[in-house]
Amino acid sequence: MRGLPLISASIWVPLLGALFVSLWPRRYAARCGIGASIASAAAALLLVVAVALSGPRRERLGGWGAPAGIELWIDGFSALMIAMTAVVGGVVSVYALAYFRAKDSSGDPQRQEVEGRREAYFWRIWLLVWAAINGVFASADLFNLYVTLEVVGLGAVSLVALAGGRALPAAMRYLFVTLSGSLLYLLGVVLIYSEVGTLALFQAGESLIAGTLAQAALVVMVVGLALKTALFPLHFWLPPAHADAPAAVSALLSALVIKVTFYILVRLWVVVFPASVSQPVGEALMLLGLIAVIWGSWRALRQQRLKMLVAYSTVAQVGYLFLVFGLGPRADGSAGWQAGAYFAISHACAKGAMFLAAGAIARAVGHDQIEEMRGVGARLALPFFAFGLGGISLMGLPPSGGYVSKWLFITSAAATGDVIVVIAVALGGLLAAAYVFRVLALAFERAPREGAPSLRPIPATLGWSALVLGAVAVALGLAAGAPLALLEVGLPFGQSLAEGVTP
Amino acid sequence: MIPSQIYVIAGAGLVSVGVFAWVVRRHLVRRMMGVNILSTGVFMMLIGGARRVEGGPDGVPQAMVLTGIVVAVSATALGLALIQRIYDQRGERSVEERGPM
Amino acid sequence: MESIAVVGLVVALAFPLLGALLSALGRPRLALMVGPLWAAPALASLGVVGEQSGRVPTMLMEARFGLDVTSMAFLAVCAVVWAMASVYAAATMRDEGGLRRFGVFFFGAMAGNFVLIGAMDMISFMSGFALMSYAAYGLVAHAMSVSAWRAGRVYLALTVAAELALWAGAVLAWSMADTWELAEIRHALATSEGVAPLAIALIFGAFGVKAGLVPLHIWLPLAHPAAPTAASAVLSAAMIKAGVLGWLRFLPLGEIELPTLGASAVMLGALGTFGAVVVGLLQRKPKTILAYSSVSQMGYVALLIGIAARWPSTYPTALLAIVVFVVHHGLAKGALFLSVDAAPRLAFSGSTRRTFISSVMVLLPAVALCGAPLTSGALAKYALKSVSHLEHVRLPTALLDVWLVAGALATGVLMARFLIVVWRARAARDTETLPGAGLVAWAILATGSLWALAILPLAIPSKWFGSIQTLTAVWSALWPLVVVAAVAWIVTGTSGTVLHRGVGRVAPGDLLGPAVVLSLVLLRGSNRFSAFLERHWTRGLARLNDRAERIALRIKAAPGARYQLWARWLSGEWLALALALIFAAAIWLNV
Amino acid sequence: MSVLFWLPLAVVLSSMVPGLAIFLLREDQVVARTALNLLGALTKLALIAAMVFGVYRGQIYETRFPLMPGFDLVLHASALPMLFVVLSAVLWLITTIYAIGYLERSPGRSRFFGFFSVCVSATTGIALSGNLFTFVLFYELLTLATYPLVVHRGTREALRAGKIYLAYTLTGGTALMVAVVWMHTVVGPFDFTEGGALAAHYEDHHQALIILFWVMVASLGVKAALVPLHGWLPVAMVAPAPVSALLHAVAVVKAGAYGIVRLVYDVYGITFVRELGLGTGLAIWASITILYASLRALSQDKLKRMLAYSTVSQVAYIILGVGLGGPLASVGGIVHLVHQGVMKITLFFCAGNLAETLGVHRISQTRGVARRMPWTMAAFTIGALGMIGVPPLAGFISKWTLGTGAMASGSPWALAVLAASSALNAAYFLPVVFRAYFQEPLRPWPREGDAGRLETHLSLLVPPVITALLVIAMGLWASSTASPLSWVELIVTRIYPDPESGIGGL
Repeated sequence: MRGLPLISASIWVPLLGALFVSLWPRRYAARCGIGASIASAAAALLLVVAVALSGPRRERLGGWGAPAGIELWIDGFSALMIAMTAVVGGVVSVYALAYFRAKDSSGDPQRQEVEGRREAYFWRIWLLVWAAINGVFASADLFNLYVTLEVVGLGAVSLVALAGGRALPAAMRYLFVTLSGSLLYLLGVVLIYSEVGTLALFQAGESLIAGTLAQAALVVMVVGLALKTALFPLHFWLPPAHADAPAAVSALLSALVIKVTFYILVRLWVVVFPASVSQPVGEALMLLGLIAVIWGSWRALRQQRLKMLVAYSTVAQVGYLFLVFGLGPRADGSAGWQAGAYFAISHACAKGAMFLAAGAIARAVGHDQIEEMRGVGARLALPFFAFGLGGISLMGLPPSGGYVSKWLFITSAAATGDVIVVIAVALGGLLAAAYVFRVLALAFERAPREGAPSLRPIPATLGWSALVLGAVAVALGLAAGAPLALLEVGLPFGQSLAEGVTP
Repeated sequence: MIPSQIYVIAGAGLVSVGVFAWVVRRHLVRRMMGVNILSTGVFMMLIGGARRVEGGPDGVPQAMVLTGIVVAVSATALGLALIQRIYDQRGERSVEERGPM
Repeated sequence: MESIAVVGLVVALAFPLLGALLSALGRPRLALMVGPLWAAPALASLGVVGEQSGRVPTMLMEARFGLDVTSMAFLAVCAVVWAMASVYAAATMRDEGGLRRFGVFFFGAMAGNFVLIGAMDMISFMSGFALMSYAAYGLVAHAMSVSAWRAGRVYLALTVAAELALWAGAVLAWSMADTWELAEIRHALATSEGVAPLAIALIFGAFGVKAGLVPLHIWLPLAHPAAPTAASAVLSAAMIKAGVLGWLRFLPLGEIELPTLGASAVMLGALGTFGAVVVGLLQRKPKTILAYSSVSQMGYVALLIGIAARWPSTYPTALLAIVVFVVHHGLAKGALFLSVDAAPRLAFSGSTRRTFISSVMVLLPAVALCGAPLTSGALAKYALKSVSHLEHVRLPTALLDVWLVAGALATGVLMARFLIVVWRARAARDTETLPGAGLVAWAILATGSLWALAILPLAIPSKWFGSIQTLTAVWSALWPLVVVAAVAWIVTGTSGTVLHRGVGRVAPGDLLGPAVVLSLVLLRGSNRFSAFLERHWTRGLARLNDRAERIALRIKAAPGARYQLWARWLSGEWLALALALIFAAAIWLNV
Repeated sequence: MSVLFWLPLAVVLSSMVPGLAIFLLREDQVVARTALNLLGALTKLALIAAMVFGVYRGQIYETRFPLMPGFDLVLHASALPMLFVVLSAVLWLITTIYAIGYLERSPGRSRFFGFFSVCVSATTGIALSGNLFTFVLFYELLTLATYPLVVHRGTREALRAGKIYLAYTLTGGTALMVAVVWMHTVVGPFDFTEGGALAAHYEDHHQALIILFWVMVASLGVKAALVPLHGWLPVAMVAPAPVSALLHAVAVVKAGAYGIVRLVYDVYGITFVRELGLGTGLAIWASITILYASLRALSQDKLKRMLAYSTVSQVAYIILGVGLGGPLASVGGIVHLVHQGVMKITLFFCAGNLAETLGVHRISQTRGVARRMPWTMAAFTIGALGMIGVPPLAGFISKWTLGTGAMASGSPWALAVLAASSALNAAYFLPVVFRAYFQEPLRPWPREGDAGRLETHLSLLVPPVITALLVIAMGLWASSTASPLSWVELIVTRIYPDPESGIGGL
């Protein structure tokens, strides 16, 4: 098991898949696409199992050494992230299979041609993005992170643009944000390289000394990555982008893409930057996170469109993610970091389920306005139920992954006597309940006498895949032991790098 | 003022110009050019900041800049295609900001 | 006493519930007609069980049932009265619709009465007492007329108050005695420190309501006229006695000296005997007059209880006197109530022979009540006199003798008033004649005062029979009657103007007027308080909510989406409360 | 992994699995749904019977599997949990039969019965939970499962009631979770233990534990409907009758009260609670609830709202019993948990019958209804008299034990509170009985149900009669071994092991 190049496999398989899909004529794109996604999911899960069984793995691309060549490094944290991508990506692929296929059922050939092209492009770009995401989670090299990050960004922008119409300006704004974010990150890498002389993540971490240069690098990188993760003041681009994209794409964006930049930030915090430099910035990020939770939920409550509501809920949940930078370093042991990591994967499943369900509902009802959806509950039971399951995890109610992460958050905050964080986490849960139940109430409302809105038939797989993701979110609550054990492999958040397995 | 530091300062200047253009200008193509200037500035700083190694100039920054340029070019291509599509569909050259937050 | 006999006793006592079930299933008239059948097992158990008691392990809280001399007498008189009343009801009551409900409540009360007589522990006694009281409400409110409802409401209010007082007293008693056995309870209450006095007061008051003790008697004059004849007969003859039995079972008479209880009982008893008669004279309806006569007779019992409480050594004779009195009053009063309905029916039927029989049947219990010789009344009067003459009773015997004679005279006048009213009322009756069964039932009760005391196994001292042994004794018993007859004849002859003017000025349930006013004031006060509370509390909350809402509206006034209904959550007051709570806790922790 | 491990889990799942299966049924598969429902109920009862028998013989049933590092999901079956489990299982079977009849033709039944079963398994989970972590998990699951039942009718008013219900219970749930986490950080993980798990810790965290006690009591008080937090209960009466019968009279409200009972006995321990004087505070809060709710019930015209307020005051008896401390008062409080459940469910069944058959929702409409529905009104009267505390019914037994407990624990004022509240109960229950039996109906009934031979549908009539008979039986045979009273005595003797503590009198 040790010998097999599993890490590079998890990157190459989706890449080859993308290539394979683009070779075939458009008609077969969907079939090849689903085949490729299943293969890449299998490869990723194989890697995760290998890491779980035999500890962290390291591979050198092309056999070059650390300073020059590109290092791939997988420990518990990245394995968990790759597993998340595999699960959510796989289910969303199944969903996309039915979602794009059903689209071209309407008559005229011209529209069908456009739909066919859109479907083909989706599969190609999505598999490319998948490869890049796995690349980010695997790379232990600062510049390699930049490159893969850039690929993810460009892929995501084009996926958003697939929807056409009002998604184009959103995609444009998203493009600018992605480019400038990556470039700011690159600027940071430049500053670190000029200081340390190496790009390898772990070696840079050892030799980087706390100074003005390190601080400047950190600030620039944090601004760039926060911009790409849509933290509170810099979140203006996310709602239109995530809401106007096709349902499958918005699920991928909210669940996976924003987790990539979060992952990089965590790596920088734990490995690269010394505590003295990162501590004040961490506190600031935590404060922004708290505001994001309140502001995101408040805006979500006031939205008229279902997908906008879910998008703003992402803005709020991102706030939770950034709490980690304040709690992590302070809490003894890795309770804070664990909470953040676990929240990332449970949010991925929950938000994925909600966006898929919202897509199914929007597809059936024909529009996205919440007020006009009264009385459809009885006939769209499955999507609303999936939306509910996702909502439960978002609210942090048992038995869901959200509940476990909320429990971990409050434990770490209580350990350090951080009362404001405890209150914000609790209040965030209640606010989430406010907007989730506002949507769920539609499901229970009886149709008004003068005829409920007419529904278009939708393929069953839409509802069922949303339900599967929701079920995974709930399962994360019931079997929290295994993922948390996986997280401990290779001590990603080890206190001192010494006893961690350094390459 | 050894020559390499001049490049670094010039790079920093280009970066600030790029960011300014991106944030302030409304016309999409102008903003695209702003982002290009920004990337060029970063590369300039990268080269400027490269360490002097006894055997001649250090190779790693060179490789990074090459890759960076490739990435910047593909990003610009995507951006221009998008601008073209927006212009075709909506007839505007700029993307209005919708709502504060 | 092995448990099978005890269980047998319990089943016998609760047997009338079968009657209730039968009438619930739609055959009330049959159930009523067969009344004696339901009472028969209870009467049989008198002979079979005799003076024993035993525990029923699983029932209530280690229930204990059994009979002793007192309860055997009570059971006998109650069984007879209930049986005869049920036969009479079956014979005379027409009202088909309400009969089913009447049957259920009638037999429920009957079962409750029997159970409480046989109960030897607190909880079973209270269960029987509650069953009887609440079922009796059904009898009082049976007529579904406005006056019946009012009488029912007053009865219920006082019954609930009595139940609660009894419950509180029982709990206090239990906390002293730590057991349910009534014997030990009496023993435990026989002290003066701790909560004993309060417990005794509560228990005395609770049973006082049922026994018609003066200030608590106001429901009696209202309930009797409202209830149907058979029901009021039973109410007065059997159910009031439950109060007396309660006193005997719970209060530690004869164990220690209870000066306060004794004094108050004597005073209230005396007030009752005379006050009730005075008010009774001023009433129009015959049943109300009889009700007041019951109150006055119960006054005598209260007197006896008072003496026994004040001087413990007198307890044995006082107990015997009370039992005799209860039996006598039960049968006589039951017959009188039946006669109110039966006499006019019989007399109206024309033939002189029937009028003669009806007049005899009415006169006999009335005369017995006044203490005429050869009747149980005389015996009861002698019992009273002998108790008050016991050596260490330091009451002024002379005053007491005069009091007793005056009481007898007063009762006589009241009975005369009652006879006149019934006689005058006979012409007005247009109802059909009295069916045979009704006549038989009435007759048994009417003659009861003659044979009843003879057969009961009471060890009545021969001295009490003195009234018939010597001529002078006979005369001393007779002269009050003669005087009363003379007075009555004069009054009716000269159409007694003095009497008429007074009639009707005092409404039945004399003290009720002020009591109702007082309770209304209280009720309105509590309503106003709860309304104030409600208005203030909800208005306060509403104001808080509105202010928060206005703030939210102002924020939302900014351009943007239409005001969301759900956003009100954020302005809800409960979130603020939860926050404040946790915040305060946190600050405290960190301080 | 012997049966000792799997049985508690099986009991919880025995209603969850059929529930989830029912979700998948189509609306018209009535037979399948009824079969699943009844099958679930009966298997649950059978499993519980086996467990009761085992517990009685002293066996320890415990399901424990680690959910999070440091926190296990523990289902522990000792005497007190079994009491609540038996109560909820028996009443669930009866309410299912009632609900099948009640929702005869209404839409959304699969959804209803699905969530209904999930609710009961949540309640069983709450009952069997072995530590605070499991308790909070099932506590919040119960909120989630009851919301769809409250809004089942789908009218605008039901949704508003659902919103208010959520506002209260979710806030309570979150506050409870925060408090539990805070306690675990302060004191470290612990399980429910007989004498109280915090006995060792209370010196050094004195202040924190007091604050946490009141935050937890308040958050549990939301579900137990203590006065300022009871607002949701009368509003939630808009739910269909089976919901308000089982959930708002028994499962949900009892979950809160049961939580407080476990908090006082198994977390803090009665000695610690008495020493800090928390018990008296609890008793005072309960007394205020009892009197205030009874006063509010006086002025209600809607039958179910009156019953709701009466539930609020009756549940506070349990907390009064716990607050007074001492073996007798605890027995009174805990046994009232069972007695009140059965009595209140009878009253709600009857209210449901009146609403469903005759369309009678208000007390003013109940004039002369006894003539039209004699058996229902008979059951109602028994329930009402039980509530008032008339001997020999079940209500009297618990009121009696509470009263004597109050005296034994040296707070006679509680006796006055109990007497006053009994008077108030009589004041608002007896007029209904009086109107039904002794007044003629003025107008024809708003809705004339198709009575056929019986006064209403058989499955609507049988449950209230059964529970009414239960009320009588629990009162009349109170001292027999199988009665709730002796069962609770068994429980309390474990909590108060020292014999001199005056439990001998029972």
